[in-house]
Amino acid sequence: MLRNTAIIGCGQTKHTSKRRDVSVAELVAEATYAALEDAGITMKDVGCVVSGNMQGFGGVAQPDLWIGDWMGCPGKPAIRIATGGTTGGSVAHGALYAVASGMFDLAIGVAWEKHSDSKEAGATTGLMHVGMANLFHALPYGLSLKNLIATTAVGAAAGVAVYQARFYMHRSGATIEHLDMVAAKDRRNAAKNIYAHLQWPNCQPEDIAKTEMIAYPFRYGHVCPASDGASCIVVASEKLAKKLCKQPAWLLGLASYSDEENQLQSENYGGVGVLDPCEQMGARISAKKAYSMAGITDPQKEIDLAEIYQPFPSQEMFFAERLGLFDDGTAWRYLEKGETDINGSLPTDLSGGVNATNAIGSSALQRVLECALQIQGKAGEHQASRKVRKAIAHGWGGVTNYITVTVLGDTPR
Amino acid sequence: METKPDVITVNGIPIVVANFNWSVGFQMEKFLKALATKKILAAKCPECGYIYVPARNRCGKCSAKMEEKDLVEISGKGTLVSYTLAYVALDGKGNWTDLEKPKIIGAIKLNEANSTIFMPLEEIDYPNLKIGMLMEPAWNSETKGGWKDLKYMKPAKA
Amino acid sequence: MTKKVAIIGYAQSNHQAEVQKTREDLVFDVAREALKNAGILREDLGTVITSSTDFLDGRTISNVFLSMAVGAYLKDESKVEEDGTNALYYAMMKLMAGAYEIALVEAHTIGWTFNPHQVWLYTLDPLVDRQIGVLDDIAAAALQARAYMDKYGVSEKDLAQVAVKSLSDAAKNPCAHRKMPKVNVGQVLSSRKYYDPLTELMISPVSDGCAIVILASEEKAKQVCEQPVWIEGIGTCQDDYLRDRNLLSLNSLKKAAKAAYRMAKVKNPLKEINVAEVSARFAHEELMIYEALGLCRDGEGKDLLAKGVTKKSGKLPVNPSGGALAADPICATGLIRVIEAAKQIRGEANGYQVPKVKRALAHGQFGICAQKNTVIILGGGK
Amino acid sequence: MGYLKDERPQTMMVEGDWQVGAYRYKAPRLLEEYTQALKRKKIIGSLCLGCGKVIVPPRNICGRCHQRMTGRQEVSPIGTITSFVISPPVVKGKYKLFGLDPVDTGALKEGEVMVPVFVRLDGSDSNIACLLFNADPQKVFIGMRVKAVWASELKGAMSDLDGVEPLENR
Repeated sequence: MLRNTAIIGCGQTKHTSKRRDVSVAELVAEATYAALEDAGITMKDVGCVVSGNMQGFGGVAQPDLWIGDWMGCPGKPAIRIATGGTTGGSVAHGALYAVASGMFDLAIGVAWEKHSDSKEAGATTGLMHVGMANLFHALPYGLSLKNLIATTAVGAAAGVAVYQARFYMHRSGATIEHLDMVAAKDRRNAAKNIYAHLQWPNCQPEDIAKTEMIAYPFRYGHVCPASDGASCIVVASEKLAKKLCKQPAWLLGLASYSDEENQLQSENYGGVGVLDPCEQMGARISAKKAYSMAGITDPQKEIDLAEIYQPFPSQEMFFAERLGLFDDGTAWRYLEKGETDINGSLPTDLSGGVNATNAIGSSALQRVLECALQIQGKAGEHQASRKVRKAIAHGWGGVTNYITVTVLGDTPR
Repeated sequence: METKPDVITVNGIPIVVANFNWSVGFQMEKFLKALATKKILAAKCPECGYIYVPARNRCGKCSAKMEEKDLVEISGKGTLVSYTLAYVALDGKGNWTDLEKPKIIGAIKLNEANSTIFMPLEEIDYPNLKIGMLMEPAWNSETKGGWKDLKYMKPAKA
Repeated sequence: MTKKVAIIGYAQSNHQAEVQKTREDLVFDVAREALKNAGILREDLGTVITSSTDFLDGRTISNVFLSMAVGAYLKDESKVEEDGTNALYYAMMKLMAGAYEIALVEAHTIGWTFNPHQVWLYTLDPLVDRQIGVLDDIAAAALQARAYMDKYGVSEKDLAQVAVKSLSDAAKNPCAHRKMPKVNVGQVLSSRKYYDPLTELMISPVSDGCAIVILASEEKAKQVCEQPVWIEGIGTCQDDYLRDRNLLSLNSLKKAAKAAYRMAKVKNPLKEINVAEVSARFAHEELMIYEALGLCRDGEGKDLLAKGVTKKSGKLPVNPSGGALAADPICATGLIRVIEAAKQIRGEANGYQVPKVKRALAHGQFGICAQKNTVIILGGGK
Repeated sequence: MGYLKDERPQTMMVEGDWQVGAYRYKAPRLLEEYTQALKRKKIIGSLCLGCGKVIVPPRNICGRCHQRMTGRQEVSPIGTITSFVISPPVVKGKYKLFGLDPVDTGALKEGEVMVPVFVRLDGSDSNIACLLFNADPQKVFIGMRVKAVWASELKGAMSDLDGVEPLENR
């Protein structure tokens, strides 16, 4: 199986809604060179650059061709990976595989998004384009405008997630109060993470409950922001990791299984056969594969920390279940007991997660990066109170059908 | 298995356009603002000495950081390294349009910098162009602080 | 200690200007054919890597609706943008790491969807070069061609010769898009002028197409395939942005080739390689590629062509399939080269087979003036 | 208390566009089949002869079996709500689609509360998304039985299937 590989350096930028002080190239360089500094290496040492973002949001086609100069691409093998929301997770996998395959001893994975480069608010441009072709197709067939608005736009950014939340609540018995609790926890955690976007010190569920209802069960306070930001990880082979780093975050397992597209329409406006978008078969299988690589038999006992990709609070709960961290339908019970808090038994999204910071291309890479920081003990104020030995980083994207799962640990396999 | 050509063409809606406004960052902002005063700023890498136009904050050759102190003003004169005659142009929507009067495009390696810039060439006929010619910028009468302030490049007067 | 990887199956579409299929059907049909060619089932796949770009496909997350068509349902999946050879590179990493046994690599572009040359313009620095709109990929290539011709005394006729060689060879290739068995230099020179010195026939056509390659680890390949084609060497490299690059030589290709040759232990490519399939989007690029691949010294590409070394009956035939000048579904072009090279090794290139091919080279590129290059050395036998 | 603010200096911006509306695509005639059936108040889906799944509206390829969905199957106009959303009352100027305000265009009425639902029609293996009419939003539940509401004039268009309403209202 894979040769031992570890993350030895992490870098990220401050995330905020508009980073107008830098160009997208400079934003990327900020994270890249922070990671190199953290790892104690220079760009000359790097063997391979894996990068990615969602180009529709930035308006530049294949931006790595232009901004490659800012992340050390010239003269090196450079691969661009983009898979929608999972872009960051896929980039992390790319960098990890580059080293695990034995092709390179040092690789970096860089992911970014600069939403403010788009004139349309938030992520609408990019999200619209996912279905643009389908929309152009359906309009001549008399798609009713009312239906279109009702089905796509009621939740504005929420999209299918709002239906997904309803599915989950129905299945598990979770209520809107649980969503408030997750959102409050994430904003509270984010306040301790200097790089996070939506920071709200001591935020309580009651504060979130006061925010405006967008579409039941989602309130304004539940929804992730659209952030500008970049992140970067440095991946090294076993020999180099031991030489360069006191406590590397070792790769134990990784997988990215995809399901059928879940967002109602397939290519050419056909239906899709996924009846319950919170079932997430891809996440279940990815987790199973990653655990088996990592030699984990009982994730509920062995995993100490989770970084879950949760633009919406319901996702934190059901993805934790699908990843095998809780039994199906029980995540909210652990939430009530505070087990997912910083001092709980399974601290979840101590960075604030995607719910607090969402630079789409970079979001899933940040999950991996935060797990690495926790294992290295470098998370600072949001370091978990328990010792983190094994952590799981999750990403989802596409139209809720792509999953990336990465399991990291404090000792090599 | 081959499918029968049972497909239809779906056309987009031309008025649907995605608009962008890219932030430029401090080095580039200084560069663009200098263009408004008909000045060209380059950035010289403090490590390897490579000189970039437009000015920027990170060296692609040696990864060194560049700051305001590394900005140098250059004349804009340069050597023609290549040229081409455009018979067609893209209209922004992906269509080729034939140009009534073909346009000359040149690649100019700036004399006081290492970068090559790409500009329209005027005030010279195509057959008279020679690689190695000295070129100089012609500015728009009204400059607004953008790359478009440079109108074209023309042969430099000796 | 690295593991060996082999190509066990492949398929490509009939590349054409406007394919009468949906994107989904195009990919699905080629995927079925590739699985059949490899003699495996969809269920046997371990990982699926696709390659396409959002701007060319006109859809954000361009792979998302294709996962089912390509066979990635509940499979490990990822998308490497840009050229298909980069996706192959990533798939190979996954196999070499030992995570999976069989990988499917898919690449497609429907050029008809939107003029790709406009998309190349969108890859330029948006703060500067995209603003003035004088530059696109053809203009940049024309500038490169002119500088190259001026430096090394290459004439328009030499470029036309490259096009004649490619387009007439393509006539035998059933999958090629632009087939012109009787094309001559005059015809190339008098075709529609885009940017001097490049005319229409010196520029790759805008094609719709899809290519799929199935890879397997050493043990698996020996188990399921009678005639695996081994990937003996691979190298890839990116160059600087256009402004800060030496347009006169393809430096990133030189580095990529060096890495691939080192891995495959190739010392003298002209002697040790029997056939090469290269992605030359413009006629002059083919000459520059000869030089960057080390087949001749800088500036001697035209001599290699003139001496007939690279023609179908020459010592090292280049692009007997017609190459990218005959069909260019952008993201798929590199992968098509891999398929054509593999076909040569297996002796399947009916009508354009080069005799006794033991080792073949495939090249893929992406970016204005070939900014990113990948070189793959394929070998046959055990 | 509330969100922390991040103030930082700004630099100028340079503008540009991406002509996403200039793209064109190839699509199968499946939607035509679907809308022509709607004109006859019939809802059809595609049937996979491999796994037997019926998908509405019809799609071309079953990825599970990796084969074409060659069968066609009519499904019931009656189905079950699998998920739903309750919108807040519509406010003019709050949301725009392609720069058009839905209230101005007459698509929605000011103050209207919409209930978009996922419905699994009997005999199908997929959800369709549409609006629920003639129901008290507070009384909607998952598992509620609903039936199709047809447009007053059938034109062979997607809008022929206007939405759904509770079955017991009949």
